[in-house]
Amino acid sequence: MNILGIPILTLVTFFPVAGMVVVLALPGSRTRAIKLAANIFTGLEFVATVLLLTRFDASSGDMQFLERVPWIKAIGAQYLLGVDGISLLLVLLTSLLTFIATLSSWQAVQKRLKEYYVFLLLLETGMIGVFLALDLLLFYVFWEVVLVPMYFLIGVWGGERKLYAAIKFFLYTLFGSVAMLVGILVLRSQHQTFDVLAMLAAGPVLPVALQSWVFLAFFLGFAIKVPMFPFHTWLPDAHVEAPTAGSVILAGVLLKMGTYGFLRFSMPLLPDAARRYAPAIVVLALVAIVYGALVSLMQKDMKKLIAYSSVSHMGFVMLGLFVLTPMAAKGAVLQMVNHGISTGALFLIVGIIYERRHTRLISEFGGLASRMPVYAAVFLIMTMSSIGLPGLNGFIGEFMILMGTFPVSWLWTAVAATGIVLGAGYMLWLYQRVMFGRLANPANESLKDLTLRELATFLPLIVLAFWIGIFPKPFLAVLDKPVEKIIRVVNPAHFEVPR
Amino acid sequence: MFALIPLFPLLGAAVNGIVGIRYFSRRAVGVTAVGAAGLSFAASIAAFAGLLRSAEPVLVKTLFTWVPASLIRTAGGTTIPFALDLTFRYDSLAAVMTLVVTGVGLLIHIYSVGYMSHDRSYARFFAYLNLFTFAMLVLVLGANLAVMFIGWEGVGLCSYLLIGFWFTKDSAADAGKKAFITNRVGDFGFLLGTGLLLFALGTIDTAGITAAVEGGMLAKGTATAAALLLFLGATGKSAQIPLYTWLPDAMEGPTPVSALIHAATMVTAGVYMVARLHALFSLSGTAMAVVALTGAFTAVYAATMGFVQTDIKRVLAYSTISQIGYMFIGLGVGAYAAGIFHLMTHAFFKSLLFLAAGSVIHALSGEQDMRRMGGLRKRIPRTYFVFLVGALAISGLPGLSGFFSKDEILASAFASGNYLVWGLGLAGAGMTAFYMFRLIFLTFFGEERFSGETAHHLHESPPVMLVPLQILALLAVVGGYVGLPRILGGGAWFGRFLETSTGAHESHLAAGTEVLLMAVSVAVAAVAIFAAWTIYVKRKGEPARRFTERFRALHRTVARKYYVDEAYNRIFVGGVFVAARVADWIDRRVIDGLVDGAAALARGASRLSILFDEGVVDGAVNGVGRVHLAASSLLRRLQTGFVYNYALAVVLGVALVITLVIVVL
Amino acid sequence: MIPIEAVIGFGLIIFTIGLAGVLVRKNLVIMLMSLELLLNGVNIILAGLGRHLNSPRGSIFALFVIINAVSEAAVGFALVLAYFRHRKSYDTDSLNDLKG
Amino acid sequence: MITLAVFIFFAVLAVVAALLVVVQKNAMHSVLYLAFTVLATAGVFFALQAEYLGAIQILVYGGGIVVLYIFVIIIVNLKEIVPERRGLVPKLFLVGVPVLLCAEVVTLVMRTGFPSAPSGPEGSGFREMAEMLFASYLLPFEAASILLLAVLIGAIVVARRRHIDDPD
Amino acid sequence: MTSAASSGLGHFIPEAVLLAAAVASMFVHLFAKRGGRRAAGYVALAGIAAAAVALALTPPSAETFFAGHLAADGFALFFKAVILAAGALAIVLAFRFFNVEGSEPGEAYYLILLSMIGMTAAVSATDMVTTYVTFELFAIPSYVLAGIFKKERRSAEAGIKYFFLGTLSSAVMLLGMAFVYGLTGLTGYAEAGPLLAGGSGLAALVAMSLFFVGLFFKAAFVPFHMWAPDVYEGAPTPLVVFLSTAPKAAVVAILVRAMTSLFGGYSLEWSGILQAVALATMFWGNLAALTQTSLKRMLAYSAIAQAGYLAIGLAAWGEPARMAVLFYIAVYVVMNAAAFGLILLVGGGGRFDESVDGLRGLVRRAPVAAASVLVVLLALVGIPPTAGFMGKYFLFAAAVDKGLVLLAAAGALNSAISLFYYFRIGKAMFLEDAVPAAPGAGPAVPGSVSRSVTVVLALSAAALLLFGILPGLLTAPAVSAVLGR
Repeated sequence: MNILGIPILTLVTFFPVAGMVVVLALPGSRTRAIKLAANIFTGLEFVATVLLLTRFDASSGDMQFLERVPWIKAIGAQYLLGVDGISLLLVLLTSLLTFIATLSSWQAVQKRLKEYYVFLLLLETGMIGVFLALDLLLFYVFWEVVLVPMYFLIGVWGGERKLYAAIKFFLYTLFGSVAMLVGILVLRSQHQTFDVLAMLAAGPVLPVALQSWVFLAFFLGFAIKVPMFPFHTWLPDAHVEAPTAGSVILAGVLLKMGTYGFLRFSMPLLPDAARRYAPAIVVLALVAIVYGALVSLMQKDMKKLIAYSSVSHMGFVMLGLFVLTPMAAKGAVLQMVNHGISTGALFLIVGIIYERRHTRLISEFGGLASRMPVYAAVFLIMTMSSIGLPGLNGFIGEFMILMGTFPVSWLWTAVAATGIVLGAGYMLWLYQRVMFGRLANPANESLKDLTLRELATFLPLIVLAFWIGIFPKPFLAVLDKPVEKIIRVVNPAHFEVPR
Repeated sequence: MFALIPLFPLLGAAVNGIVGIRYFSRRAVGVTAVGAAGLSFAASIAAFAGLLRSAEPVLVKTLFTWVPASLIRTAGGTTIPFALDLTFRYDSLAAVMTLVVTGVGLLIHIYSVGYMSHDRSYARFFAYLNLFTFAMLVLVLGANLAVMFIGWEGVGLCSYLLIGFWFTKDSAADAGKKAFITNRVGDFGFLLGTGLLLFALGTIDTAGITAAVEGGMLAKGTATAAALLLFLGATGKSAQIPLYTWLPDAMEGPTPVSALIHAATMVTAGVYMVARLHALFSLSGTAMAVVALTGAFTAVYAATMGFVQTDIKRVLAYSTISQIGYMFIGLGVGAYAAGIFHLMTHAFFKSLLFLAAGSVIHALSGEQDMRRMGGLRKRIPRTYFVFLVGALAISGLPGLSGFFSKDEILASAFASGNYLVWGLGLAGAGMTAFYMFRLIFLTFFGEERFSGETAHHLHESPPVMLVPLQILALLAVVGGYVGLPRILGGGAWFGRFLETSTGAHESHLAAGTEVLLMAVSVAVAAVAIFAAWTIYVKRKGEPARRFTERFRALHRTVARKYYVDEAYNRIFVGGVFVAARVADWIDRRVIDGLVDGAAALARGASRLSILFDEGVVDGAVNGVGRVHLAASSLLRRLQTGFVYNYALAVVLGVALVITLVIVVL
Repeated sequence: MIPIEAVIGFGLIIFTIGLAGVLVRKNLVIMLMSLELLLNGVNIILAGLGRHLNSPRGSIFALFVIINAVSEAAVGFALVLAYFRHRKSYDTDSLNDLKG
Repeated sequence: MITLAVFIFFAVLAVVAALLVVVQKNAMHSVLYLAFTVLATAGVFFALQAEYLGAIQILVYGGGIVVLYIFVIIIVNLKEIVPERRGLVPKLFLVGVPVLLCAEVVTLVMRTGFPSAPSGPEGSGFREMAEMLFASYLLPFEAASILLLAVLIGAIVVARRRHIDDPD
Repeated sequence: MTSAASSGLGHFIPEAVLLAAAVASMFVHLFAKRGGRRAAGYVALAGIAAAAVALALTPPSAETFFAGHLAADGFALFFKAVILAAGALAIVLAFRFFNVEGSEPGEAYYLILLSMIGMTAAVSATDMVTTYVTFELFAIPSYVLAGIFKKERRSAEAGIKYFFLGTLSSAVMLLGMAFVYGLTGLTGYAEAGPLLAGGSGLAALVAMSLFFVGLFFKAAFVPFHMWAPDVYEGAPTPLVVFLSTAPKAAVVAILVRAMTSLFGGYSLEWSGILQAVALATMFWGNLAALTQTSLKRMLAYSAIAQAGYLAIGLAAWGEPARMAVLFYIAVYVVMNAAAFGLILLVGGGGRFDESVDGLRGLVRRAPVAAASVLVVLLALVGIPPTAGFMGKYFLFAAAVDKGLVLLAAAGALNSAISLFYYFRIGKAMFLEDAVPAAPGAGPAVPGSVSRSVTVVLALSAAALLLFGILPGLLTAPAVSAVLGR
């Protein structure tokens, strides 16, 4: 099943580790070489993930490029990797955002470079592994591997309260993941395997009551990661303190791990429980949409604002997943990608002025548009992408989610749609306060516009934002079968032909 | 062919926005932008000609599949695949709209070359303007609600950008944001309406909706709900009650923008949308009544505010709101063609008025307050002339375009039997004539109230601005003849042309009644103009001043726009902020507090267990009688490393284990 | 014939006295002696059970316990002595250097 | 009957002596009572017909351990009387806990009682014991010898004033 | 009988080698002039290595030897390997420690060996008398080891505490053994077990409780743990490495043997006890560790908590659980040895410089050691891809398979709690900058991190990673040890 007999997925997963080894081998004094090596490796990794596309069969809903090696015989754990449309998109997003994050760190990171890139590369392996693993234990291993480098990225290269934020992030998410671990254990003891594919083939053998417990355990793990209201408070702290690249990856990829988990594991493996709890989760998602938007309005720190907007946006994704209709679910997956693009870009945008001014307080800025027109344009595009302007990526996802939700409940749709109004509110207000008005603060007088390197980091994101907005077909095409397959398991009633 | 129409402005916007902004000379920018608009207009004409020749009343062009098919479950209980194509549809309605948009747009582009010639961000302006044209064209050509929504939001974005074009001015930036967010509130309705239609019919293609509705597939209640939701979107975009407040503020933008976006095209998008979905609206009497009444009330209500404005552009802004109200009256009584007819004529004379006002402002070095104008008739006679033409057209002087379109609407309203609407419309007509002529008299008549400095620079606008004005003036005069009613010897060609897209609308009025109605409205307008002349020319505004003295509270209320802005700010913006503050508080204090509380709890438990380990047994033993000791020394006593209390713990543990085994298990 | 219950009861009483001694006393030497009492109590029980079951294993077990008691006494004394050199006291109240 | 009487005599003697061991203020006095206890216990062993055990008890305990105690106390001159300040209530508590534990064990164990000979009679005489010790229990015997080696080393290490080759 | 003993001797060459090494070490210590102490250490280390080789060459046997007193099954062999590893790690770390302390009690080396003989025999013991004697054989030297720095008051105090409480608890265990003997008339596990199960009820349960309490004490299960923080804090650090690991391994082996053969008929009851003990131990240990200021005390509590996870595996009877226990005990030894070893990194490695602050900025001074410690910490918390995770995972999985989901959940929760205090160390090493040397700081110059400590840490980290990524390397022998019996 591999391309030319090469275990391509293993290669894709562990290539960053090779980069990590190379960076480790370089002497710490050769900063340029370290930077270059890290950039080359993340760049090549992106190319490698794109190469996956060449042999990927978009018309199939099955897992592809399966790699299956026995791992721990004693408990039947396997090294099982596979990719379908959902994973593919997220892997591509991961490798792209990591590359961009690496690129954006060229100047932003000055101290302890070697460690920085080591952690960044390790992080990439963890994230890609999460999206590719089809063995629950293996999945868990990758899931946890992500925590440590992120902890250090926040803790070493973060802002003033980095220590607090780092440990809060670590503890909070660890609490979730150990709950998930218990869920995995129960699943395994029922199925006698970790193999997700085998579990799916076996069908829901768990009684509904047990499913509910496992679901709740998984829920804790995934919901904290998403983060769903009311488990979200680690996010603003982590985001605010993390370095730019950390925020980009955190928002762009890490949050998706949670929603991915719901879609890949909670829903198909525990369909009855998922159905049972779907309304409750939807309600939480709706609360998150409105609540996240409201709290965003009150933020004085740009990063914090965007962090809370993530809560709102991820609420949209959760809504899309748990109304259990194929359209909304597809929209949700696309929205994961969209959020990665637009929020990732927004964090980069904040990072750029933070790098120049060492503050992120909104009140410190104003009128930047006249000094930094290109920056203003990029910021505007990403703002519009974030608030779902048609023609840009955000719209497609939100539209599909709303349209997919309507048949289930008009009220949910209506509440979610208020999020769109509020979203425009806080984002435009942010944009106005930072970019518009008179250039009152003399510190901003000498601000430089984007350099070419900085522009280059944005370019792929802008292209993607337009591409997905205008011609999302290739993205949705790979999603179609796998998402529908999952929704069919969870919500067969949706597909029933009456009588 | 017609798919090319939006292409040119898009290219123009891209070229100017990406390359031109840095590398083009002013001339190159202008040529690019005007060229794009011109090519688009030419394409519109060609397409129009093609449509006239074509046997097919509707041309469809699918570019590509936008959102591939997903299964959705519809109200009928069936699960069907639903895909969204990026499709354009060209029919008579679209033809009219494209002609208006590109035609007026072209003129305004030309005008702007002159008007904006001194602005720093010349290329940016034209990029936005072209982008706007593109978005508007997508809106009118879009074959389904989603594609329409691209345009719908696109024009909103451009409006936002153009209102806030001079973004260093806080008021401009605020106005842009207000426009966008108010529109978003409307979008909320639009999206929900779209969702409802999709759920109910399984399609959001406009033709599909029309077909399904006419096929009786839609329950009346659903139709009402969908129509009202969509109409909420229309009120946002078209600045009707209750979402009109953004439009007067939008006058912060450059005047050509006001003319193109906030008079001629974008604000009529709501009208266009309702006309496009006429079948849906027609199905629901309630929705129709709401549309008509909203229009009628807006027409009068906005007109009252026109009475007291002193800013020349704001008068025109309220006038626009009022006139769009007229269009909705037409739509609401089923006379869709009449509504669109008025849309077209309004585009001519209102953009004329705005541009002329721009010319005035231009001449007075940016002065917009009518209290510092006056007597300009002689100073800038050409501008005065075209302005007068526009004012007469809007006031409904027989023979000018406004007369035909407005009368058709009023006649239809009368015919529909909704006399309240008709009455309001008639009142509005009179008020329109009054405030328009108040504007004219204040601006062009009487003594010169501007400063000498301004007078020194006073000059007539250059030809690049005047020529478009004159063309528009011509259109404002003759534009009505395409819809010349039968009673006046015309064939109502316009209505028949639109029948293919908006359906037939037969007036049941007797010829005599119709003539009588015309006469009444002309008379009302004439009286109003006369009144204005009396008050502002003959008596030099004295009665107005006295009226103001007498009814100070009333005047202030109207002048302050009935405090609606304040109320909205209090209730909605304030409400949201209160909610936001509460949410923020909850977030910091309650939710994060719980997290920190859990941590504190763990720490407390930790201290407790250490305390126990290090001698709470001893404490229990020795504690009696030692309570009087200070807490710290007690703590010291407790933290002993004695052997015996550990030994005691062991013994207790043994007892515990045995008890556990015997009793519990 | 000696009833087994009596022997076990007796052994347990000695055991308990030893236990109480370890708990109550603060004198390290006396605590050491109490430990000896503990082991003595168990030995009594073992011997009694050996007699009761007519089996030599009880005595054998008890023999090993005595060997152990000797070992403990020796090491215990050594530790007490070492400690005494620091404290010049075998009072457990002074044994509180190791605390939180 | 006589053995029972002998048993009771020695048992009472042992309990009283044991109690006195625990309650003495002076460690030296305790040692003397400990000697009493040990000897009384030996008497009990004799009554239980565990003559070998009784002999060992007298030799090892009486001749070894008790003498060791006396020697140590004299050698290091530990005649200090430790003042044991402890209130009555804590004392009662500290005594009560082991007593209650003992009571619990007694009641529970006695409820089932001990079966007479679950594994079959093997004989409990000196001869059987010696045979079994060297046949079956050779290994723990060897282990005990290593234990004594360890104790020897350990006691020397700790009790000696300084390490063999410490400079000071 | 003698023939049985001689034929069985072939299976116990490791013990013999250890004994020989102990004697050799002692003679080297006594008769070599200068450097004799260190030489004794090397001899001891060589002896352990030789014993390890002998162990590797010893085939498991299903028989028991010495009249049914010792087993030489895979189970015992596994534990012996673990104990050898613990001893070796302790001795290597001791080199460094004694250097810094400027005092080297050479007796420690052969006392460790003697204690190890007791342990290796105890894990094989299948008879109560043997268990008792070997138990004392490893316990008594350990009291001495705790107090071996007799000039240091804290060490002496630790020794005496350990002695009194250990003796007390072993007496309790002995009482339990006496009752078992009374109920069966026998002392061998395999023979007595069936008789015990034959309806003796309450008395057997009391006997079992008393028996286990002695073992719980040695394993420092809550509520028998109180000695542990004091003793670990007072005892010399490298010896704590030994005292906190090897005895626990031995005790677990004894427990497993007793539970499966002697008290096999009471699995419900002992599972109940161990569930309670596991819960109490995990929560108590972790919570108490949370706010400790002394690094050593914190790690002591952490060692207690780690033992709590083991109790989960013991509570979940059955072969997967036993496999999990074996896996975890091996991992536990490595983790804890490294954890206490990291104390030697504090400042210059001085004994009582024990606050976490001493580790600040370590990554700058000693990146390899810091990275290794990070891996160890992750393993202690139970984060993949370390063996610590796999070990916990197996334990929890075994519990879940037996329906003890809540117990597993509590374990998982605890591993999350433990993150907080473990990562105080990680934080100090990686996120904080070194504090400028305080006046009156230890003699060691910051920047000199002992190579031997680094080697031990790096090896531990490598092992933890290896067994975390490829746990099959360790599960295979563990499985065969469990099933091969």
